[in-house]
Amino acid sequence: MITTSTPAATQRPIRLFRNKAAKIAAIPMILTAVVVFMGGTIWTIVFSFTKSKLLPKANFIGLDQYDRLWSSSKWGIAIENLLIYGICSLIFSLVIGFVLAALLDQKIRFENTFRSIMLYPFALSFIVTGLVWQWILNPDFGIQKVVRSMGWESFSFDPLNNQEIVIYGILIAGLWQGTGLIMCLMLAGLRGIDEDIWKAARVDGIPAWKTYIFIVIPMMRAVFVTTLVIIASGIVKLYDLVVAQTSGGPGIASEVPAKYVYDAMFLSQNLGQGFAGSTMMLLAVLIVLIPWAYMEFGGRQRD
Amino acid sequence: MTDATTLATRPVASTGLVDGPRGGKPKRAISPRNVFIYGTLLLVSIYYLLPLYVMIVTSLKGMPEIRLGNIFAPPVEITFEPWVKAWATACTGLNCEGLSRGFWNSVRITIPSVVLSIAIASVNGYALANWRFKGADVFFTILIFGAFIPYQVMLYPIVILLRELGIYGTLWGLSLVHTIFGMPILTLLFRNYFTTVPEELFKAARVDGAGFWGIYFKIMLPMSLPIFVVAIIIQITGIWNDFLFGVVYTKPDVYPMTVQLNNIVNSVQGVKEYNVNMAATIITGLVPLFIYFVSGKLFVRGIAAGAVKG
Amino acid sequence: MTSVSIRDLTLKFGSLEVLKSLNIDIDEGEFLVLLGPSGCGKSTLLNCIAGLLDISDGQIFIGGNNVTWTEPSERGIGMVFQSYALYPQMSVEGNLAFGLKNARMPKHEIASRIARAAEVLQIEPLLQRKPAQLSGGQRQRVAIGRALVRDVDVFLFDEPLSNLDAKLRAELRVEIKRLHHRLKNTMVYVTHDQIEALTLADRIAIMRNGIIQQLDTPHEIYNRPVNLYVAGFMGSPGMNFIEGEISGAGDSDFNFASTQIPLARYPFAQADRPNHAIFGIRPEHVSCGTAASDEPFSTDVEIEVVEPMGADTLVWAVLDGKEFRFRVDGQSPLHAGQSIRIGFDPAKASIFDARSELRL
Amino acid sequence: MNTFKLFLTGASALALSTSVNATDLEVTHWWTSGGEAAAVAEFAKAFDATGNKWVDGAIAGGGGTARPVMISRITGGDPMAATQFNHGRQAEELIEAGLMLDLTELAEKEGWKDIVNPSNLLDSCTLDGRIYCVPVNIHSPQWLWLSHAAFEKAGVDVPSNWDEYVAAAPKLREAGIQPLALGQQPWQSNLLFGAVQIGVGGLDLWKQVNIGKDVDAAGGPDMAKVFEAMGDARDMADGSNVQDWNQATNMVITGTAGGQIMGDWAQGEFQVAEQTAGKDYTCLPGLGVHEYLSTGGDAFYFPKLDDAEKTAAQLELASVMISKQTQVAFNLKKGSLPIRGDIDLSAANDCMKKGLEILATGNLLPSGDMVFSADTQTQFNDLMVEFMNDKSITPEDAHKRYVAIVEDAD
Repeated sequence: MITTSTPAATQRPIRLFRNKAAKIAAIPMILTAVVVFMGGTIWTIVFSFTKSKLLPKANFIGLDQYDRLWSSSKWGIAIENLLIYGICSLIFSLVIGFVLAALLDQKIRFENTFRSIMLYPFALSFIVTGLVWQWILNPDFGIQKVVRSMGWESFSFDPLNNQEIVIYGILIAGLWQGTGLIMCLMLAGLRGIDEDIWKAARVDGIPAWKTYIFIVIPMMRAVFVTTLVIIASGIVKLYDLVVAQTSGGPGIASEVPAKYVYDAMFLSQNLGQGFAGSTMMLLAVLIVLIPWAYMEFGGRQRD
Repeated sequence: MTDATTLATRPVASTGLVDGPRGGKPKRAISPRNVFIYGTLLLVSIYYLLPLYVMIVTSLKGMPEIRLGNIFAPPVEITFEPWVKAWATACTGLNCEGLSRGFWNSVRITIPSVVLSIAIASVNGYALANWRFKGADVFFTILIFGAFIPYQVMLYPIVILLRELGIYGTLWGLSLVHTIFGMPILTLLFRNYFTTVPEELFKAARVDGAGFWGIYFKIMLPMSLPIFVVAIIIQITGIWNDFLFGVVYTKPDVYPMTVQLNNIVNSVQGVKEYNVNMAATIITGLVPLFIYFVSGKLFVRGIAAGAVKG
Repeated sequence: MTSVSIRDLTLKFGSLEVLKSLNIDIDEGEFLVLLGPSGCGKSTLLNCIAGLLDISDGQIFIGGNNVTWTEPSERGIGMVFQSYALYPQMSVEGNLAFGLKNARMPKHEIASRIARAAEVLQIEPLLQRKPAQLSGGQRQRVAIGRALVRDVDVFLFDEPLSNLDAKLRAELRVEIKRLHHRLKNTMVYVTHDQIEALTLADRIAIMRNGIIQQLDTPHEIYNRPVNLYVAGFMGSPGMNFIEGEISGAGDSDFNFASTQIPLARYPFAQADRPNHAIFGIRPEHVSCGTAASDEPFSTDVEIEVVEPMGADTLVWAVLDGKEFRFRVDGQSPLHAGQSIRIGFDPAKASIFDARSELRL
Repeated sequence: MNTFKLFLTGASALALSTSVNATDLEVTHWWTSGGEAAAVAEFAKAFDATGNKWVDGAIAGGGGTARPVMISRITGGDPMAATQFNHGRQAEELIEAGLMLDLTELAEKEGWKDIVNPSNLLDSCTLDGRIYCVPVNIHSPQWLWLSHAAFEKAGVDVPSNWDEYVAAAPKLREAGIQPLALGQQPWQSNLLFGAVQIGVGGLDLWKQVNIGKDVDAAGGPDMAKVFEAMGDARDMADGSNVQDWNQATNMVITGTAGGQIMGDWAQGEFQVAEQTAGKDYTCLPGLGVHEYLSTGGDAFYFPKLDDAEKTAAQLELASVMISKQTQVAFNLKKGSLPIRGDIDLSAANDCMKKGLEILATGNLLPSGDMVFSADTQTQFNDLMVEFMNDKSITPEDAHKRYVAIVEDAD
């Protein structure tokens, strides 16, 4: 029989010190999250209500910076560009990435070669990407000139010098750099799908494209989440590529928010304005991110 | 034994074959399906390879040829002068040492930054995946939020942080900055990877008396090579290619290679020397490209493990 | 002497109560099987005993010590997992030694323990291999070895044979039983396979929704299930259930459709009986053909399907409009559509209250 | 504000000095083009001659890239020893925060007040009576550069003023020559506007709008004319796709463009290309109409360092930069005008001499950097570059938006 009077072998551990090692190990992460990301964000928001110019100063002026921000045509263009770029980049990255992954998943020969070809631009920086594409799209040297010299004199393809379509010129370069990684992620996701699904679909006579859209894609939820985080964070941060390719031109036709913020802070020496712009950007990110976090953690049961 | 079974089996007499499909289905090398697949892949490959081709071809031409010819034509007269110039003699301000000046700086910046950021992010991911504690999800969400913050926005707060820590302008400071900004995506990848490690393995180790660090070093680490390769590639690529932090948080004697690249590309001396720019661009990209090509297979495997489960 | 004792153990995940105030005493050297469908909480309970899950309330004693807050490695247990959970990068020897090294045991002691365990499990030739180079059966032997070298009094098995094919499963089952006879350790064994439970256990605890339905010897559980759930869960093919009415107080009858089964021989647990009841009889307790007429109850049924299974044959028939299964000798020349006489002894039956589903 | 000052100063006390040799001075600047680099080399040579060492911290990409570096390093407590800034109002806050070295003593000793000409250059280095920067050159942005080769090819005489130039534009087009070369960067469009404003609108208008910030004048008919002229300029610049100013200059040098409106620093490029003023190209200050120049320029600031030896070296560098010899050598290479009136620039070419003459007659204006904040300047930049690139914006629209900016200007 057990002696129920036996005292507890150990003192009941205090909650805070349960998992002590894990908590200690997480300190860098907690500090980064709280001090840098949260702290930096709050700092930015606070100073967006000030009239800070070259240096951050706490002379508050209410919402003036936001008034100015939203009445600026440059900011409007920047937002519009980001929306166009963001939506196109999201759709094309996912579609191209997925289609390429599906093609590579057909047990083809030279898969490694094709994969390397599509992935290598990822190793290059946006600055390099922007330069190369600026060069290829340059009407005096690049594609336009080559096509014209082949006899098609009226051929016109100079996205970087045309206000209407300059953002698509940037998109071409952005996709070139980023889709390889997306393709890799998608390929990994496809490889994680049970072979039996394909056998079942084949026996049932379901066409391949239907199997992909209605069966396989819904099974790849996790991959799509990771992919979305990577693509979306890239979109919000879009800056280097624009600077390298067009510097926001022609005119201000290819401005993007990150560039607006940077220019406000360091060219105009109007920190407050820059912070107001970044606050708006962070707000937009939050609007997207909170539902995600809820889906990821809130609804899920712990097992 | 085999004899016995054959004998025991009742033989079925062949009733002869009738006309119609027989044996293996014939496979045509050139089926419409294959034409479609390979055709598409080849076209796409051209899109991906074109810029590299243009870069290489241009870097091997002389300026007069560039001005006259089209950018896709192979060089008539191959010259390595642009490469030499980009590496050794291109000027920025008073320094005419080309990219060579920044190469070792980049190495010195990249190695500690990669090591530090990966060490911290992998432990984070491990703690998040296997040692869930209250509030961990909140911190993780904030961390993911950090992935979306444009770097430019954080320049000032980071300056203040580094100054308060007393490591502004040091290599450690820069490594810390790279660690901070690499943390969101890396932690996400590591966390996803470690959740794919069977939970029972983790339980077995706990029954065997291994603690937090024991399990990390002895069990998790040795089986995580693919995800470490992914992390290393992402970080080397990112840090090697970084310009903004390198130029803002260090000083001229430790400026990374990208600062020289920017200077070469942006210091126009009369005409843009496209050939030198292209050579400089390729040289700067060589290290990440090399590392990527060497470990390409592991990269894909790691990506598979880090992204599929979430 | 009690080896493992669980008192009022409760486990909650948020508002969800996964284990509800469980009490179990396990004797030293006893082989206890936790049996139930997936999601019933049996593995969760095992993890609580191992200390891999923090419990919400209650106490756990192992070897007389209160281990409720003790680390898993200090509870004096060894554990074997379904997926084997072998450390992939270590050799078999490394796997066996890992726990001992963590406990800072001297090298020679480690070596001798490994040698002993390897001998017991006959895995000496495998010691230098990596887990990936082993077959499923070998891996599970190594996993058992890992528990063995710890030289502990209590072994915990978490569905250890579920990943193996049928033949290997049967082999290892015997081996685990042999091991138990030899070592005389306390063993707590989680499974969803009733054959494993019946063959291995000294006692079986049948669980459902975090509650133990019945904790008893295999014989009792098989023959005298305490409720409809246990009766239906144990046995394959499952018990025949027929819903109907009990008439009369003393030597009563069970009536359904136009059939009447005399219950005079049935050992009722208590005197008062509800009207509405469920009558259960196992297929193997039914005789057919000439033997049927000798049973206290017999009737004609029409055969629908015949399933020959080698040693015996399972027959699906219709008894007065109800589906009815019974088992006959494998050599019986029965075929579908045939009408045949069957019979059984109501003393071997189980009768449950239709409302509370408890045994009467 | 006070707390901020406090932690800034506190932080500079923490500053790390890693250099071993105390007389190594790191100098940050964004002069990286051919002519600019050659000019900087003169500074470095002169400074090295004093036994110290100039550590070059060139950052290409202009102020936008260089400024965050400077400000971060100064506020981060690890400043460079000297840094280029446009003088004017850009560094005011750094001075107010006490982060800059006070040069007053040196200036008094060397009598900068007497030698710096025009004197307003030193004024913009002065805050509350103390001097914090060394002006090193005078730049005037309102120059029209014309290519002789281009006009020869088109069969027209080289114009002598803006109107002739506009009239010649169609001929240039016919000959396949870009009439006006313009880089895509926003400040270049604004510079063009500044030149047109003084050239077409004249001095009084310029003063009323830029110094008086007179909204009526800014919205008046004279300004409307300026915007019409901007419309002409837009037509002439149509098709010019280069980015950098010196790429545009190069078009003039090679004769692929008729002309460019650019500051006197373009002079350096012509010089590097070994072209001769009057023979290969013509320069017209104030577009050849109103020969006024606004004088801005570059200046060097010296962040406070807590190392006495370095501080001494900083003062030495300041002294070297303003000295006669260095001024001559530097400005000849840079193509800009020296900041002291007491030196002999007989080596100067035609264009520089024109500039010197205007300087001597006193037809001078303060530069945009001095009258408007960087913020307002950037707004002008954005407006002008948008206008120059988007033909859907009429001169009238642009005019209206211009007035709105002037209204809010500070």
